[in-house]
Amino acid sequence: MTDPNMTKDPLVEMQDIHISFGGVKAVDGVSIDLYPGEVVGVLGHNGAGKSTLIKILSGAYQADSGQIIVDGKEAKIENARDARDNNIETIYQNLALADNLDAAQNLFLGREITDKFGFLDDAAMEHKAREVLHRLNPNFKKFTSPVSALSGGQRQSVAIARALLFEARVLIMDEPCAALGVHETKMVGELIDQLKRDGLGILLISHDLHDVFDLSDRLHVMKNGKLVGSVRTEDVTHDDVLGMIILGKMPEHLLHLAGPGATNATGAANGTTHR
Amino acid sequence: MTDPNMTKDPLVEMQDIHISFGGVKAVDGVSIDLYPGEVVGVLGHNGAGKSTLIKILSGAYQADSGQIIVDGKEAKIENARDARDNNIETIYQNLALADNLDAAQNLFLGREITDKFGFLDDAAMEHKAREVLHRLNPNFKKFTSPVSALSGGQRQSVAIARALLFEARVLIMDEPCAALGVHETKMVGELIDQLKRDGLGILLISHDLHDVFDLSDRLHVMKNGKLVGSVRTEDVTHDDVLGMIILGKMPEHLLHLAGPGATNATGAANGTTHR
Amino acid sequence: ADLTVGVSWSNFQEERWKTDEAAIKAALDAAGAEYISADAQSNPSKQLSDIESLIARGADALIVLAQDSASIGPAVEKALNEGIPVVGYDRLIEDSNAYYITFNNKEVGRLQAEAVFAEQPKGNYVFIKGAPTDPNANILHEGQLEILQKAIDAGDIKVVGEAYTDSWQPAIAQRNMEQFLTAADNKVDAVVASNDGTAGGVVAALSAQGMQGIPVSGQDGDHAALNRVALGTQTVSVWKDARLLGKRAAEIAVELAKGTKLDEVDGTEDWQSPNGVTMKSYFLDPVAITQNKLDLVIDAGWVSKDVVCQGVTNSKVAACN
Amino acid sequence: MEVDRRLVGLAVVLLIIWVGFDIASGGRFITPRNIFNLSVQTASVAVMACGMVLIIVTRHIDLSVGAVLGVLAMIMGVVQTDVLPQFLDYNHPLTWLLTLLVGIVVGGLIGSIQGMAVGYLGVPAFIVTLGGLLVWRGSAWWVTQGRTVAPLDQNYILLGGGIEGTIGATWSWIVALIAILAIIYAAIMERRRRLSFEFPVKPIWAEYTNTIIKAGLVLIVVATLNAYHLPTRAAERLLENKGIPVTPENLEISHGIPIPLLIVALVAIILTIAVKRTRFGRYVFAIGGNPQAAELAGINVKRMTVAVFALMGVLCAISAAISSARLQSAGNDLGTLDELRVIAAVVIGGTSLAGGLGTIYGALIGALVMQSLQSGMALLGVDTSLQSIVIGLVLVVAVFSDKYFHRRYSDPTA
Amino acid sequence: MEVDRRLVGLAVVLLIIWVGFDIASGGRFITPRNIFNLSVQTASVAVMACGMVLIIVTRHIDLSVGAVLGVLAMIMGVVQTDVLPQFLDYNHPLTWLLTLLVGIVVGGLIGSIQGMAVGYLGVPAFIVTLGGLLVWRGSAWWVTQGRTVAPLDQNYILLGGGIEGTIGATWSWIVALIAILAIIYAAIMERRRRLSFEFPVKPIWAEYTNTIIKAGLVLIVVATLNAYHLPTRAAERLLENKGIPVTPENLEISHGIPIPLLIVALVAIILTIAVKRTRFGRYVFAIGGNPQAAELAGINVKRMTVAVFALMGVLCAISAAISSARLQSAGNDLGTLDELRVIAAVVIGGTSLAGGLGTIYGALIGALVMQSLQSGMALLGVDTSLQSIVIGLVLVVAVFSDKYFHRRYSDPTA
Ligand SMILES: Nc1ncnc2c1ncn2[C@@H]1O[C@H](COP(=O)(O)OP(=O)(O)OP(=O)(O)O)[C@@H](O)[C@H]1O
Ligand SMILES: Nc1ncnc2c1ncn2[C@@H]1O[C@H](COP(=O)(O)OP(=O)(O)OP(=O)(O)O)[C@@H](O)[C@H]1O
Ligand SMILES: O[C@@H]1[C@@H](O)[C@H](O)OC[C@H]1O
Ligand SMILES: [Mg+2]
Ligand SMILES: [Mg+2]
Repeated sequence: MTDPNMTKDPLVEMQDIHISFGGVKAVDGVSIDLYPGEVVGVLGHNGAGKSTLIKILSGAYQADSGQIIVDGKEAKIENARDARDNNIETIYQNLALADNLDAAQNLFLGREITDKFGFLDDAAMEHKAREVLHRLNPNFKKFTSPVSALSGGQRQSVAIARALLFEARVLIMDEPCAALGVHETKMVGELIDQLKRDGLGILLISHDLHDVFDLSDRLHVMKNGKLVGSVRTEDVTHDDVLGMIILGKMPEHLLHLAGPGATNATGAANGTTHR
Repeated sequence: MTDPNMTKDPLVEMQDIHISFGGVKAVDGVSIDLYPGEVVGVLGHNGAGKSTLIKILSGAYQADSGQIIVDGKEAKIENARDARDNNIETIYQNLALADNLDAAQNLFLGREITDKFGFLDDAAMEHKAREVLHRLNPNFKKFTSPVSALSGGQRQSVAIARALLFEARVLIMDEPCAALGVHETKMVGELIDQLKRDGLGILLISHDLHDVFDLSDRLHVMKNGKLVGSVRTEDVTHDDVLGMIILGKMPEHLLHLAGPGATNATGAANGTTHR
Repeated sequence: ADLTVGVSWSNFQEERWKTDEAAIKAALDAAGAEYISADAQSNPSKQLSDIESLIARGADALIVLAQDSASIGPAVEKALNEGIPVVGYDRLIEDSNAYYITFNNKEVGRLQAEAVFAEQPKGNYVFIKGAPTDPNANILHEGQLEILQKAIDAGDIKVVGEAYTDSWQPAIAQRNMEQFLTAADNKVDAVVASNDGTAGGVVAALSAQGMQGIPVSGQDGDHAALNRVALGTQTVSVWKDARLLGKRAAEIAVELAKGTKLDEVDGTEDWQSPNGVTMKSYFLDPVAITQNKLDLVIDAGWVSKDVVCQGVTNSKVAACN
Repeated sequence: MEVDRRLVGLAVVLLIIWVGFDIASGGRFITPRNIFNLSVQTASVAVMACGMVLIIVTRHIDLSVGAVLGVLAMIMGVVQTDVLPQFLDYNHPLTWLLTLLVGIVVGGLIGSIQGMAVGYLGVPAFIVTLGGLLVWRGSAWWVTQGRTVAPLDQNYILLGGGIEGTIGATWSWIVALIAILAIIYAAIMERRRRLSFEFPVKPIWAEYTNTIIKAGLVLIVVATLNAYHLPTRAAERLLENKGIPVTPENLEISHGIPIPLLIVALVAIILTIAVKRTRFGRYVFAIGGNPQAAELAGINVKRMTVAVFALMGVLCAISAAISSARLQSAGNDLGTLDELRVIAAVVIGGTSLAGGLGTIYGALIGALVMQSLQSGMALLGVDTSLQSIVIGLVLVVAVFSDKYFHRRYSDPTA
Repeated sequence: MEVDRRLVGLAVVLLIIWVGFDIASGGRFITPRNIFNLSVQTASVAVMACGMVLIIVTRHIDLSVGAVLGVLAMIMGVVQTDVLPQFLDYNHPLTWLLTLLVGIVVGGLIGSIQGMAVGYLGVPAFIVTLGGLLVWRGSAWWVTQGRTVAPLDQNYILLGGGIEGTIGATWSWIVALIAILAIIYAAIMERRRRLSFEFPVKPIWAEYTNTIIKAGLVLIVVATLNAYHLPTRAAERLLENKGIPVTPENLEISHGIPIPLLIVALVAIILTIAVKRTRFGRYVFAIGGNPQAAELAGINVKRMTVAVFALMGVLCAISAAISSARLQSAGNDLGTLDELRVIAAVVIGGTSLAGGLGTIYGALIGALVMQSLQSGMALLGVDTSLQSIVIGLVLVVAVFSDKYFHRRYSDPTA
């Protein structure tokens, strides 16, 4: 169903990314891509390297080697500001909120609304914050308490709202629903669909296979820092994907796509972009 | 299937618990109970008060009013040591690990193995740690790095292993699988079943209805700090429970159990213990 | 140079010691001896280490300005063990094997009190004492009381304020003075301040009440203080011509290094320390510099006339005409 | 928007101290004269405390402020006595301004260097500024090889609030009027803004009470300072200098607001606005709350760190001017131990050493508490070492009671 | 189990400093005599640094150690000169021991009080110990109203490592032997233990090298200290006192290990074992890593805090004994600014001010680095204010390079 988009140029490509922490290869030659208007799930066992990979894209880490290409041009992303300049917005697995600030202040951090004299317009920000948060979590009332006083899920709502507020073109979501309730999760799902229709590209990391299958157009699966393969969601079953995650092999019927080295990152990734 | 247990005395009862944070009633007159050999799920929207409730049982918070009864006797639980003395062990939503220590050191924190001179026996602890973690996450290899270098799921595995290691009689798990991979989640599920067979009582907080239905014998549902009701898993459907979480009302066919005030905590809880 | 003389200073934060140093250096140069030094930064433990290193650097004689005269014993003993003679400089070192050269500190206190007393024999007095950790502070105060005690006992002088000044800090002296003025409703007639730094703080406090001009004492001949004396806002700065002290100390150190016995040094007198140790000593006399004696410091080349007379309009100040 | 309980708590502490000393000193503490003195004595530490709030809120510390004050005072001393007189006459009306500018620039530089070491090199501020303490104190000595610099420029010393370093009765009333108008204007604007978004507002009587209390405070302070007249001798001299006949009524000259207090007020107002109403302030607090999150939100944490330390350096220059002007001389030991006074003031004022939490006005009151204790004990003639002991104890007790009465419901699992 | 890179880095820094000073001073720095002096000069700060490691690892700080040292030295001074002589003869062999015991008990009490304020009242350690700095320094003055206490007991002053305060050549060799045996024993035991769990072990040659290096170091140090002979006059006096004929060969008397160094070694070994091999140490680090998690793991964080501060107090007593014995007198300003030296030593030694990370041996080397700089510059006759500047800069550079060369891959999102 996303075929119309797939004919466009990719929004972002990460090519042959390597990073290691004191000897341990956390990401080892991974290449992935993302098109406008598609949701791509990133899956893998715990410690597979998913968060590390996307942190390289969001400017939190810098790769030891490899390239990031945004809109066809190589981009240097050395910190969060660079990512932002490339219209990449991230929701981190551990949320990254300033605990002493309230929800509105966190939502607008780094991009405050100011009045004509350049002074902060807190009322305007609070107003807008109420609007956005209401769409995510109608129960949310604690606008003026510091976020340290929020529950796990409430904090996650704030982090998501923050990312939504600014019209990025690439949205990275690392386990956005881990702490969310059933209802809240559903609302986030709806939002993701909405954003996709608006033409954003979304990288979604999640352990919840149901969610991922519902929301994603394609899947990248990682194991031990390497890319196992990239597949279209419609081509695979839950069990296929489980096999990829746990055993690290491509499903039999898709093996022809992956080429000889199934766990060879570049090969696997290239084998599925259908261009 | 847990009927044999239900005839025993409850392991733990929390009665009419109240706590508020500067005016906000986070837990408002909730009563729950837990029998040996049963898993009880605690459900509710984000900010419903689940974590706050169980933190009172684990000694992290102290209730403004209400009683905790362990083995039929009122227990004073003012800190984590008191909880431990009552054989209550907790896995916190935010994990609570000492980031600078390694996995083995975290696992045994507060209950180290010592040799005959009273000195720490690190080798013995590491040995045991490898054993336990292997049961939870066969991929886990980082035994000697500080846990700050672990991935989200790896940290969660450590937190779970820590709780399992010590034979508590009551185990509280606040979103134990939020960060876990599919496979890792399955292994935790198996462990929970095992522990249940060993006669532990387990309080399980989770947003994942599938997991909860698979694992729990009974469910307590909270909304806005109040108990909506307590039901046996076998008596309800997913949709019944969703209704309880989102709308805050008991399913029609169980209304007779809850008595007149459906959201009246004590009434609701009492109505379902089947004694 | 065939001879090396090591000098251990207590601290250079105090303005005067730089002058002492220059004098010692000059005298050593003249004698063809090398000057080496260390500054203990007001820390007795560091001073001990300093002296150890001066010995290691090959000092043939030591001049020691003790931070704490009671704590300097081990350092002196080390030197004497190595056969290195020690000259106690300005502050007492109670060891009969060390030489002692100083301005009489009690005398300084006396001179301060005398100058103030001469102008204001009756009335309300404030004492701004030195650092509670500096033994000199108490010695000075004893000297001051020697002069004033009688008048105090007789009721002519009333003490309306008395305070130590932490680490001799002018800013603290100023605050204490302000509070004494407040407490006494400005009924203060004279201030005995123990050195020029604290006197500066006192004068600043007085001028905020338009009271500059009442008698205030000090010591050290700090340039700013001499200017105040000329301006009439400070009565006296007791001048210990550090250059004489430094020169004489250097000469004695060189002599001792060459093997002269302590009592063979010219001008040596026997002096009983408070604890009954007989010391070979050499005393210099401090000079009270009041407005009419300013020419003494100028003529001695201690300070230039420009500095002393900056802003002076009063033609009665002879030195500035 | 409710009553700030913390502020009330601090004010009560201050009141107790004042009344206590007043009783113990037989009514000498709460007098126009002593209040005037207190305000001048507090000024230097208060100015630095305002900057230290930002430093501590960003989770840093600055142990070098006393030493930086020392070196800046020496530099400004030399600039006005040795350098500028080569180009301008003695006591030229520009001297003080140029001197102050030099001080501010050098102070900003010193602060920036330390800020870069903290921000860009990642050396903990404790270490950088501990090193700074040694470096700048050493440098202060080098400026003149330890010689005290005096006398200072005639206009410069007005910054210290001596006899002529005040703005007199009339101007004081004018300042009061402006302040009150500003208070009313701010209250109205804030209310309008909230109403325009249909947010809840305080009942109108509460707004009135609030505004009246603030305005009243301004009036009381100014009235007190105006009630303190020049001592007769000083007044006489002043009249003579100005050629005005010395009559009893002419002799009744009010001090009014001392210049250092005016400086403190300006610094505090500017910084309060910066903290509450600008990006700069918001980022300072965000960094204090979670430096990583701030960085990920696109805030240039390193640059902000430099800015905060540079600001601290600038404030040290202002403080250096106030203290050396007040002392009418610059000695190399000026500011010794001021770092401790400043930090103590800030922490007593409710700023958390863990970062992310603090107020400018709290720091001001903290500074006033510290100074009141010191001055009060000096007034009573308490022994210096006993003074230390008392201040040490009060410091701990003050922070404890602030903590105790304003404890938050903090999550022990977080 | 691999080579500790950090340790090597520190050792290299120390070596550079030593060799640099040795060249600059024309071979006067690396001599038995100067090494001996250095070891004694470092002792007092080194002992306190060991305790400060634990304080900082638990995320606290102790600014009061210098003042506590001061008051304890005064108390011990009075105990041995005024109190005990009422019951025992002058220079009675028990005097020093009883005095030290009193110091240790009082030190432990002072530490406990501060620890309780931190642990139970929840006042930040910075504030508690800043208050303590004022309180104890004030108290030190009160003990004798500022009078320096001297002379001290004859046996007590041996703790300061004066001429007779050493253990001589023979005993020094015996100590060396014991140390080497212990090193070998520990290596064997550790290897056995790991093998018993089938954990990987180092190759056997690495074990040998390691053990040989450690043992070699012990031998070199002891040989150096034994190579430093008493000055002739002191030796003569000693021989005369003991009635031994004064012959040239009899005059060759070795100093050997000075008692303060022995004390440092003992303290360091005991604390290293406590840190690495006991619950106490594990809990200290756990608290530093995450105090909330430690509390939830059932560790009594409050009690641990008291224990750590009490230990610090005890170590201050030992340091106080060393410094006052070295000066053979106790003055109330003893230990002034020692808090900064101690903290600097600890941080140079790689302990993180953010808590959770630090080593005892690092602190020892840090202390040695600081003291080497000071002594070395004194040896070269560098101007003091320049000395301050250099030390300030080195402090920052040392911490920076430690950070730079040993940076962790820290997660910027955590
Ligand atoms: N320390 C605190 N201070 C103030 N309010 C708090 C604090 N902790 C929790 N709350 C509030 O109490 C309510 C219940 O929070 P709690 O964490 O128990 O929710 P929860 O049911 O665990 O939610 P989640 O599913 O999001 O984890 C929330 O409204 C939360 O904002
Ligand atoms: N800062 C770090 N220092 C050292 N190792 C790290 C660091 N961050 C991650 N690692 C390691 O890199 C590997 C990949 O971690 P990452 O967080 O990317 O995993 P993940 O796929 O996101 O896992 P999860 O599903 O558990 O979140 C893991 O083995 C982890 O231990
Ligand atoms: O000259 C004075 C000196 O004697 C004293 O010890 O310290 C202060 C100085 O002013
Ligand atoms: Mg992850
Ligand atoms: Mg929760």
